[in-house]
Amino acid sequence: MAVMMYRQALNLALREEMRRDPDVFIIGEDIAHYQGAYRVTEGLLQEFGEKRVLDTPISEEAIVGVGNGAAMLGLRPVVEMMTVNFSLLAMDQIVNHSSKLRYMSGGQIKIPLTIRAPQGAGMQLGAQHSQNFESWFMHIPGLKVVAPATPYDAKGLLKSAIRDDNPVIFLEHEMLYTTKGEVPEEEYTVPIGKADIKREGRDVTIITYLRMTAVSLAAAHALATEGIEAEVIDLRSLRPMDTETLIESLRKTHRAIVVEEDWPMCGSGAEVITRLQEAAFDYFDAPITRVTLEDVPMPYSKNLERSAIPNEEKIANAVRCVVGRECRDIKRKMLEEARQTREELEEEEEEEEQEATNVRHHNA
Amino acid sequence: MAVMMYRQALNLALREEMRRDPDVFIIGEDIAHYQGAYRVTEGLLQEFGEKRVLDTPISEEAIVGVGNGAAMLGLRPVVEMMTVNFSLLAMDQIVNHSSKLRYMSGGQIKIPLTIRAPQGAGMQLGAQHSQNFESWFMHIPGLKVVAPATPYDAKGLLKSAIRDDNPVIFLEHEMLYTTKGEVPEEEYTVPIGKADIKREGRDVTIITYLRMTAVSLAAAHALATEGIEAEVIDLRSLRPMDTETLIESLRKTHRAIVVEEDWPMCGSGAEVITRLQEAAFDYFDAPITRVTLEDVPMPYSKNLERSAIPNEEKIANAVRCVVGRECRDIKRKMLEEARQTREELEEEEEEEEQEATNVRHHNA
Amino acid sequence: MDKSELIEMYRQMVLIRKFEERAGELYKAGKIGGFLHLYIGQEAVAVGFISSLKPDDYVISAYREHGQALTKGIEPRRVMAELYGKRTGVSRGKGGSMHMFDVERHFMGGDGIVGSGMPLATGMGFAINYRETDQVCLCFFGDGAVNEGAFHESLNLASLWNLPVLYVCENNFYGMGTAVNRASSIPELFRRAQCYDLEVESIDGMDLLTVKEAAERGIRLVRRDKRPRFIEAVTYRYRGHSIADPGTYRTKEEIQEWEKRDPIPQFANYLLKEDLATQDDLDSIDAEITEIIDDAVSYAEESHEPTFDELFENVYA
Amino acid sequence: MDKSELIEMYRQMVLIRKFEERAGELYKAGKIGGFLHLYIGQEAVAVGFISSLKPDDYVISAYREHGQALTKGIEPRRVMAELYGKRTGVSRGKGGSMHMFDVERHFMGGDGIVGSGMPLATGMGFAINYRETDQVCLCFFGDGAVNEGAFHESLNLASLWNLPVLYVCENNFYGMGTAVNRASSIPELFRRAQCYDLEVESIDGMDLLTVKEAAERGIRLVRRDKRPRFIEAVTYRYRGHSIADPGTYRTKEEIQEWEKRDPIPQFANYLLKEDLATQDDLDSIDAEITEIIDDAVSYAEESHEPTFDELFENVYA
Ligand SMILES: Cc1ncc(C[n+]2csc(CCOP(=O)(O)OP(=O)(O)O)c2C)c(N)n1
Ligand SMILES: Cc1ncc(C[n+]2csc(CCOP(=O)(O)OP(=O)(O)O)c2C)c(N)n1
Ligand SMILES: [Mg+2]
Ligand SMILES: [Mg+2]
Repeated sequence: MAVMMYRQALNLALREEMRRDPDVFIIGEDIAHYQGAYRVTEGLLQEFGEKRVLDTPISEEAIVGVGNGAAMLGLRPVVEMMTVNFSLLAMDQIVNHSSKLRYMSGGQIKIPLTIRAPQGAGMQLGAQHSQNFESWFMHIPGLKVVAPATPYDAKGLLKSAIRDDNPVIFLEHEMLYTTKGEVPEEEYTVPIGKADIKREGRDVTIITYLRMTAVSLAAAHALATEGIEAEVIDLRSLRPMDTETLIESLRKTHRAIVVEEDWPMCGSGAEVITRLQEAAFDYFDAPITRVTLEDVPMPYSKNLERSAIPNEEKIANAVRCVVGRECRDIKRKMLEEARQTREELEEEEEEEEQEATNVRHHNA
Repeated sequence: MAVMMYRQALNLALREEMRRDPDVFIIGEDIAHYQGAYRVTEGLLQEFGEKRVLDTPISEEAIVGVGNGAAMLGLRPVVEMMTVNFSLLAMDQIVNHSSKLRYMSGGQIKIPLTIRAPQGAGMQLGAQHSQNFESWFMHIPGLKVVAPATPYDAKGLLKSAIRDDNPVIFLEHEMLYTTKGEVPEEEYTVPIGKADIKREGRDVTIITYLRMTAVSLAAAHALATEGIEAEVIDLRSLRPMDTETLIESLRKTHRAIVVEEDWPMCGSGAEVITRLQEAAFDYFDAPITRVTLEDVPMPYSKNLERSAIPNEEKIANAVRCVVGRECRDIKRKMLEEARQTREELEEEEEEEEQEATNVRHHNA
Repeated sequence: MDKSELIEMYRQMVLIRKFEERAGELYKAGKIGGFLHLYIGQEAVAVGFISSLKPDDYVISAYREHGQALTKGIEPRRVMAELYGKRTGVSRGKGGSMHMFDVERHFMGGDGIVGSGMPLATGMGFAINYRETDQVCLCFFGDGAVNEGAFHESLNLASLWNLPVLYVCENNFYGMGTAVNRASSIPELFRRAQCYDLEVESIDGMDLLTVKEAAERGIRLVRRDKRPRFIEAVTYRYRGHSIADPGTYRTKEEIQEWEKRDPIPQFANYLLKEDLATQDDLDSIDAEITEIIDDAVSYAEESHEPTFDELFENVYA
Repeated sequence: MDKSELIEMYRQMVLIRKFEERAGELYKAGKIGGFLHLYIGQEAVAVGFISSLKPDDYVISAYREHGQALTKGIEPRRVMAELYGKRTGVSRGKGGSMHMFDVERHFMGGDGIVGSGMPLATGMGFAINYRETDQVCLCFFGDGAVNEGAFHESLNLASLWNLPVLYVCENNFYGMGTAVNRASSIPELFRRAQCYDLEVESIDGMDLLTVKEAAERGIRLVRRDKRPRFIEAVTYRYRGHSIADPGTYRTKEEIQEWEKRDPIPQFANYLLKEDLATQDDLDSIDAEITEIIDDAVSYAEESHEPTFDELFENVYA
């Protein structure tokens, strides 16, 4: 086992698959000479040359279109969207083409395309650069969607995605790139469609993925000190979703919450809860609640951003609620405090304004 | 009361709002001289002239961009996406701009923009022209999403949308345009955010919207003959969603299904179910199930398309299941029959192939 | 060009014309669903270009693609069966009029999204270079597509990366009901392709011999130079945008003017004048084509629709 | 132009330069988060153009917009407070470096999406015509944006509809680490705008007087003709794309060459040579600006961050 960063594991997966299959190539913005905005493609140009590692103009629609067109002729493109936020410019290619060309052609065409896209919040990048779109991609038949939480899964899933004969949306989290984990020296892959129990527990199930996996594990750790043993399931693959593993767990714990970094409405959490209440209705004793991003565009300000994203405390608190322990309405409390401070601030500001005008009059 | 078609009600709403407010204008592809692909904008060019009713090039991103830019300066654009499928080309403008400009500017900017988009399936238009994207738009804070089922609601909601100071995604259904209903002569609006109980019932709640409202009402009618009184709630407004009205109903019926024409994963149904199981967990006695579009791209073939979309029978059957009446696994049955037929067909085809070759040999 | 080639091209144009006329009737008779965009009037473009390709060259088009599909060699039977939504259709009944695919024949489909075939063609050009073959990709699209961002991004990338793609804009003067001069800041569309450092030209798309000559040259140069080129073929559609089209945006007179330049009679006269064919030859071609169409229709009629289980097939590989 | 105007423009350039230098330091000191794209080297473009506008003309830019925001008249205090994410910031701490807005001053924002400001500017041009005022909209974007579909769709529409928008492409030769000639099929970017039937020109963006002259003329003509124009301002950014930039894609020598043409010393020399200012005048401007920046920083430092309840405000009107 070697310990490496998430981005290094991704880099290694790309290298291995490119060595293994000459039909694999990579295109994207600043992935070659610049070595990738998040350095995931570092050194690939040097190893594989300009034929297989290409910088593109800033033309997202054409970039994915080239991926589709090349895949139609049997190549295995790996397309990088510098961040998922820019994939909004390529949605026609992804949804009207990648996901449907096979079906519309009656099975004649294959699209062995991998679209890598960093997403997520936490670096004060503001509303346009802090989004998550897993629920959008999950909604579309014909696409597969994966979202690894650890270097191990990142490497194994990326290799599976590249070998898959279908379009795979490969979501990475910008805050995970430098996180470390163990990665075997020897060749391995992680199958698409299998969830992974990252922590066993008997009292409650926390269902999550991507960056929220680590945050949930931290919460579970804290809860253990209160005698609550939480099972943490990392979905890893969002479409197809491994519902069986979730049901299994619920059969044991009878209680669950879902943690997602994305907005709530029509999100991945809603899908998980809907499947469970339909398939495991009799197993659970309390409603399954979701801990999500606040339902607002992401603000720039550090304190606001931090308070919008799910954290250890919110998760632990949500678990306490579903297992019937004492739990608080954190948000209400924060709002009360905030309104307090706000009033004071606005008074101050008025006074200053007043003084300013007085001075002006005096000078006049 | 006058009886008119859905598209006429929309046309009237546009006329009235354009007469009422000179800042309202309409742009889109073929809306002026061609009178609109679905004739919703018929006659508007003639009444309001080229300044306020403009045909655009086929440039969806720029069309919505012009709407945003004009809205930033205080105008009230009504943008038509010829169909929602093409809005995939404008997602950056809608999601990165329409929904966020106000927030990112700290409240300085208003985007009083209405984006009208016909959607839905049923006319054999194939995979790229039969989609629904309400769940995508519902996912985005900063947007409002409405989807009227009747001429009355279409007119009242469109007027509210145009007067609203926020970006409103106004979803219409291509199969509803020629359906008729009563519309008052006098001025009225339908508030955004209020669901409408289209049929009262005590035994079960059917939650739906858009074209599925009429289909659900038909199913409810059929169920009544079996002594099942279904309440049919038309959400009308998807974001914000009128959860209270749903909870009220569930408190009475204790059972519910959701009917949506869209794909299941992370769909509107998942959101409804998630809200209800959290807010009304103790009120319901059976899992809330969803009747949705099959999870596949839409095929062209008439019989396949028809069998992919929710219909009266599927809805009635789903209701029977949740109220504990005898219900069947319609899909399993259809699949068995199909496999049967398929085998026979493939045998025939082989025989023909065989004959053909025999003939060739004989001629040789 | 030898005589048989010329006759074959005539045959192809007649095949398209009669196929489309019949499809139009069958649509009105309720045998065909969805949208139906007929190619009537534009036959010389598909035939002139596609007849100049090698069999393993690629073609991609938009939703008005029956003509190109037939010319690339797909059996009329399987195109008609697709329009009928039958499982014997070229896309097994799943695509319909806008989505004809025949991968074996390197016909990479229709596409229902205006302009979106261009990035796909660009990607195919990329794959051709990657594989180091000497194929070319022929990409058809309409005048309306010129105003989509996809046009811009594709031409820039194809030129920047030296991709062997021939972009053919069929300027039939209307995008649905919108005249080209009401949609394009420059109505001469070849000029819209002049800011990507690639060769552009505009040709009379109603005269088969003109098209043929430009196509041969264009395809040869794309293949030789591994550089994209852009050709605007000025043509006209006689029928509505689709069957639903009210047609109020243009005058009868305008259509009649263009009918005087109908590519089929025009080419027939040439063949007769040059003694390349007799009226009998042409009549027998017409008769033969009519039989082919009749056969295609009965094949489609008799074929079975897809079975319910096929609904769930081909979503994933 | 009278002396005071020239001095004021010098002042503006120095303000931007010093503001950006300080911002860079504060970012490294962890006072500023997110991305920080500095405008250092490009000052003459913002100052030359924006100083030629009337106060009620509109400006929209991208994410490298501090210079334009300051030149449009936003107080350095409120720009700095925004970088600090404080509630006294011009966007109340919700926008940050890439999203400065001051609607009162008709500064319609930065934008974090490459090219996407262009459709917005086009819409503002539409609104100006709709309202029948004689305003113009000035739209800044980079060389990288030229390859986005938004560029193409916007220029076509603006030309077709005669919109009063001046599109200013700041060609600083790189989009992040990608040189313009590796991204654009034609590296002379004004030529990329030549297929929309509008006036284009390319100017030296490092020489304030050249910029000023082109700006005055361009803005006057857009206002008069109610027609869009396109100006490529050839410039250079001395700092990395953002603070994170490794900068391996260009040489020190290249940067040094461009530093010889630094717009600020260049213009200072002109002022001195022409006896429009003494070295003392310039020094006192420097000193005055330094005070303004110091004041802006302490204002930002002392300001309060947004309160939690503000998280939920401004989502809807
Ligand atoms: C992106 C997109 N926008 C709008 C449409 C609706 N639409 C279908 S065909 C068409 C006109 C296209 O005209 P043109 O490109 O000239 O092709 P033609 O129909 O003349 O062959 C439009 C607007 C579409 N299919 N795709
Ligand atoms: C649509 C989109 N794609 C990619 C990015 C990531 N990105 C941010 S800046 C940039 C380079 C833009 O270069 P240019 O337009 O020349 O502006 P400059 O940075 O030189 O001012 C890129 C690729 C983005 N913000 N938006
Ligand atoms: Mg056309
Ligand atoms: Mg640049």
